[in-house]
Amino acid sequence: MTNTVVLGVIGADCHAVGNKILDYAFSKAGFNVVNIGVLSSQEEFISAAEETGAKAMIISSLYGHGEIDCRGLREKCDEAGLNDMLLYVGGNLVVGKRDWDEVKQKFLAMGFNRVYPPGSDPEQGIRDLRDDLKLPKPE
Amino acid sequence: MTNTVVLGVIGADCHAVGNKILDYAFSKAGFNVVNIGVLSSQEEFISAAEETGAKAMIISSLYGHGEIDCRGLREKCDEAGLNDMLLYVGGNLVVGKRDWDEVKQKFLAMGFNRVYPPGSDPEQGIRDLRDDLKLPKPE
Amino acid sequence: MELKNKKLSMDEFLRIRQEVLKQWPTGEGIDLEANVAYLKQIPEHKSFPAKLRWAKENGITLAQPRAGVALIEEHIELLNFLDKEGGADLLPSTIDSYTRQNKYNECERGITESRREGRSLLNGFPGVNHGVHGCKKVFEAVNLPLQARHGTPDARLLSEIIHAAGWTSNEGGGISYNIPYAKKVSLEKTITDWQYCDRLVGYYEEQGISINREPFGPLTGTLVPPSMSNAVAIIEALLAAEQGVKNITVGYGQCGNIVQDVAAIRALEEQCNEYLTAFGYKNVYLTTVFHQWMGGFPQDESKAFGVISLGAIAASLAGATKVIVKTPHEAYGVPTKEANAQGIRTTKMVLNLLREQKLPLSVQQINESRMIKAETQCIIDKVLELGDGDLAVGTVRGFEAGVLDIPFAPSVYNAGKMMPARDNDGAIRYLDFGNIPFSDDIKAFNRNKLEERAEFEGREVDFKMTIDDVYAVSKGNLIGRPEVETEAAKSIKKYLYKTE
Amino acid sequence: MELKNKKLSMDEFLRIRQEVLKQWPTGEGIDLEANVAYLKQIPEHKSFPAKLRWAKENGITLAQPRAGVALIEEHIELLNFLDKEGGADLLPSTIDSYTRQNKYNECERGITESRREGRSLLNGFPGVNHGVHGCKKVFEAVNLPLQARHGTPDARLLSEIIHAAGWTSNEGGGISYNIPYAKKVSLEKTITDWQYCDRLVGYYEEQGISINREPFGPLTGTLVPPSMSNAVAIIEALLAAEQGVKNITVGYGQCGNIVQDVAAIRALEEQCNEYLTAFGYKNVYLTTVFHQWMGGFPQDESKAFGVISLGAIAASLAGATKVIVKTPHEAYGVPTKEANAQGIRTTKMVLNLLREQKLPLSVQQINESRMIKAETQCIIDKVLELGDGDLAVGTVRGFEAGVLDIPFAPSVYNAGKMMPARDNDGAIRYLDFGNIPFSDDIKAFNRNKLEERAEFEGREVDFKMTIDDVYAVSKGNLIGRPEVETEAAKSIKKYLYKTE
Repeated sequence: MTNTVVLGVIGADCHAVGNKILDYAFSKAGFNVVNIGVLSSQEEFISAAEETGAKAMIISSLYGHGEIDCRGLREKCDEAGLNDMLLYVGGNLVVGKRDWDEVKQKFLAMGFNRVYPPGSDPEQGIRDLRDDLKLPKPE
Repeated sequence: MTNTVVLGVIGADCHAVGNKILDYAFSKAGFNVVNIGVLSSQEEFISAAEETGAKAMIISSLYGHGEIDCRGLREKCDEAGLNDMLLYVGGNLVVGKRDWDEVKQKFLAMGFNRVYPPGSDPEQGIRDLRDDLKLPKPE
Repeated sequence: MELKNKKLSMDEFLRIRQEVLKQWPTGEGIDLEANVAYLKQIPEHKSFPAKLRWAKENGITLAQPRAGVALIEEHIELLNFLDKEGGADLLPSTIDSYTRQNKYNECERGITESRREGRSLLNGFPGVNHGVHGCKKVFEAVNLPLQARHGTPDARLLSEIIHAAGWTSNEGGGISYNIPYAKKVSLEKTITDWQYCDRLVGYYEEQGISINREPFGPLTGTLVPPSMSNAVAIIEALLAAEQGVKNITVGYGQCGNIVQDVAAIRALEEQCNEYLTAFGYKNVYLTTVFHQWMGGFPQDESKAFGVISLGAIAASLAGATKVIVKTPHEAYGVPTKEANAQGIRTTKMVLNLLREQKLPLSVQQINESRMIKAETQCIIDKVLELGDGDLAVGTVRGFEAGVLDIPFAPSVYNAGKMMPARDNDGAIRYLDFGNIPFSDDIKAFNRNKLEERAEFEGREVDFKMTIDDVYAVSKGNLIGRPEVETEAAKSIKKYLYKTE
Repeated sequence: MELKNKKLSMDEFLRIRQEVLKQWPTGEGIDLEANVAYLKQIPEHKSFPAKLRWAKENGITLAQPRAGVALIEEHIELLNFLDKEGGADLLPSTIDSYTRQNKYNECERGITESRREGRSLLNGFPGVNHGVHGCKKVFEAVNLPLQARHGTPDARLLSEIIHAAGWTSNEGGGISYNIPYAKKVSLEKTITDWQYCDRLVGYYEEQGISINREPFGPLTGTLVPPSMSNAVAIIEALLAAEQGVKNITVGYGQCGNIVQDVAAIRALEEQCNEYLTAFGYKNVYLTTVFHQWMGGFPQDESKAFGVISLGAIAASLAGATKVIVKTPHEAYGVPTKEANAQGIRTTKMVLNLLREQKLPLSVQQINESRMIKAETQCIIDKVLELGDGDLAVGTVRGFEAGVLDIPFAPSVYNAGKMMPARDNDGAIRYLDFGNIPFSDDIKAFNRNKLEERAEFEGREVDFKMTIDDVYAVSKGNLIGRPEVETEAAKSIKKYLYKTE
């Protein structure tokens, strides 16, 4: 069975480069990537997950408003019955330079399973997703 | 009558560029320039002035030790009977960045007639020397 | 209304105009004749076209920063700081993201909150909300020509307002402010809307007032092959000229290989002039703009100064008419005004040192230039063919067909099938051609160049190269060398990463 | 002893050596055989010749700072900071001014006072006073090859000490560490003394230990025409080779015109190799060093970063083996270690971005290279003629005759009759030939170039140009344009000084 993930850039953010690269990397790693692209709302993430039976959302935010844009997503997932949805988020999540641990704790508290700083290697996310989904290690 | 000036770089300083340019500028302005060059001691300035009947010493210091190198020059001139000698000094006179007014006052107190910051135009020195020697303005 | 590359009649223009001016209250009562009178009395040193012409005639490269904040007084202070402390030659007003999306209500909130908090909560200057009065206040408080720089798919009202306020240049175009900046806005819509912006400038030209238009050259700023961005720039220049625009600055974003950069911007100017002539557009005064590195920057400011300087040097050696300046804060987002001025001063120092110097012609540059022109021509020819001779229609169909294809663009109207990568000298080549209709010679040239690199690195020509290249500059290199590699590459990598 | 360009016999060498080692107590007991044993076990990554060879073979330009303080521990900390935080590829130890004058008593006081005050009161590392033990401590505490950089007319004892301590490179030469650094020291003396330094290196070569020697290329660093500094560098390379030196780095200081800079350093390497071959010196491994701008720097740090970057770019495009790095504090004298590291990081960023790129050959560069080589040959031919075939004797007579003549040099043994100035492209030309024996063609070429500038500026070819050029870079330009000028120059000046 193929594992489906929803990939997108949340909010009013049109940074597409990282999105294309995550698409490539997760697809190549064997996931079925449903890429809803840039400028995507929470609602668009949820309906894409509902329609495709996705097990995880891979969310990017590069323009600094990630905190506002991601608030309440876990609750909306629960309401929609997407109870075990894995929520991954990464990028420049807040405005300006801030302590990374603080940022990470904030997003973990918001119900995210994994939080990545800017410049993270997509391979790390893929390894984490394999672990979280209890998939066998690739050869 | 030609007015003679002694020109040189004082102390253990071998910066020759400004020296050559001052030589050119003062010569062109009609002064008889006795250039004793770089690495010159107070004694060398004084004997050059004695030998040539110079009316002024134009002293450069670029390496930051100007304060030590110039100390006591006025007194030595007086001892040698060079009582009305005009003493001009300019360059990077002290180590590091310091308030210019403070530096200037220090050198005026040491008996210098004119004190110039780094990057001064030679023409300014020439105008001042003409004034101090009460020479007519050039056409 | 059917899309067509044809100058809007004055009647059509005025009909659309009535709707445009209603989009927000500040549009009310903007009077073209009054604007003409105002624009006619602008002194020459504040006219964008005049300064560009002077620079081009004297072989000077001008420096222009990006900058914009929410409130008028703070924006004026910022611009004058960049003039006085930075030495900027041309001033910008970078427009905020809400205005770009025509969300003027949100701008209003942003302005109110910025006043309350005493700092800008918008990432640019909300020109529409400040209206002609506010934009004029800015223009009259600065001493240099002023340009709007944004990323607005529908910039019609904004264009009306800024030109009425004496801003004599506007950046953008129906392709370059859509494909890299929007997700679902159709090209029919943006080309039509930018025809309006261009027709407005054409109207002023008819009244004897010269206003500059600048297609946005770098597009996504991420490994765009020169021929692709040149094709888009030339198409937008032709679309603008059709509407009566007479002063155009075509742009190009630094790739990083100096020979390719110089060849590309020179080819752009030459080929654009050729197309303008071939299409029968006379008396168009063409200049060029070179954008310093638009991709990811290193976080370290000393390294950023190196990237900025290299961009300034390439712009200067290429003889670009102006250069858009980055700042040492680039990796962190919006810079302070001090950092912005630093970037300008570094750039100006380099421009001054190299003022008398251009890159001398070499065999390499001639070949690079020929290849860029040949590739560009393939693309434009096919676009015209698809449009049955109509450039606007051909552009829409060209994107549908993937003949025009911008790497890493967010728009759903972009095919995204073409993939670029650097060759072994750092020049950007086509890795996957997608549907771009190149001749076999051109395809072979690109493939061979990438195979040279692949052999050197001991790996296959593959999208992994593209990914490695995207992040290379921010990691301190031009080319994204692989993890596993040949002895030669390993030896060099040992050096490059010795302090990491 | 009569001056002669002839390899010192081992007996002569050892006889002089006894005197040299007595110059200061730290010379006592330095044992050549023990040194050989020590030098043989130095790991390859700490050998200067090995790293240079690796760089040259891989087409890499290495970055090396200048740095030195009075005390050993602080000096080690400084060097490791420049390695770890700056990314230096090669380390220096800049030697203080007292040591350069062999005033070891004053060094001793400087060391004592530096200890007491907790800061360096010497402007470099007093290598002789610290002795082999101290210099070895430094060498063993760093992880890169180490070189002494100074300006010492008589560096015999210093050379003995540093090489004994594992430092595998020494900068200097009988001309380049005399004419720009001394007032009344004869060339007979310094050439003889540097024959000793070279013979010492030759001895180690005979024992199978490679040590690098680097004539100091930039000389006075002030508008030195490339052919004059190239002539001196080639003469010093030949003098060193005669004494058995096998690893030589010839140097060149940035002029500012990229084509001239690239042509000059490439010409230097080619022509030096030709002379080495013609003189019968086999197996000399030649590399090059490019010095970033040695003249006055702008005070503003952003502008300084621009100057530094331009130097890094020219070095890289020229393919120099290493580049000597300036810092953003250059205008203020000795930099902090942080500023020093910043200069290296900016430089390394540029070097990494341009690693794969060299300046492609152009007609302009070929012509420039031919002219530099022709001028250089005129000078060296005449020097040989004056010396009746002996290069050392010819050098002394060459300076007496003004055939070798360095602008703005302090030495009384330098004629100072030649005057340089920039042409209208910023390249350095001969304004007043003094007694330099150029052919009529060469003279006409130089004159025409300067007349082009004079016409542009609306003034005569005159020493005033030279003066204006000396201060131009620190004021923000390459060429010193005059106060009164033609319309064209005025128009450009209006731009250049608009923010002044």
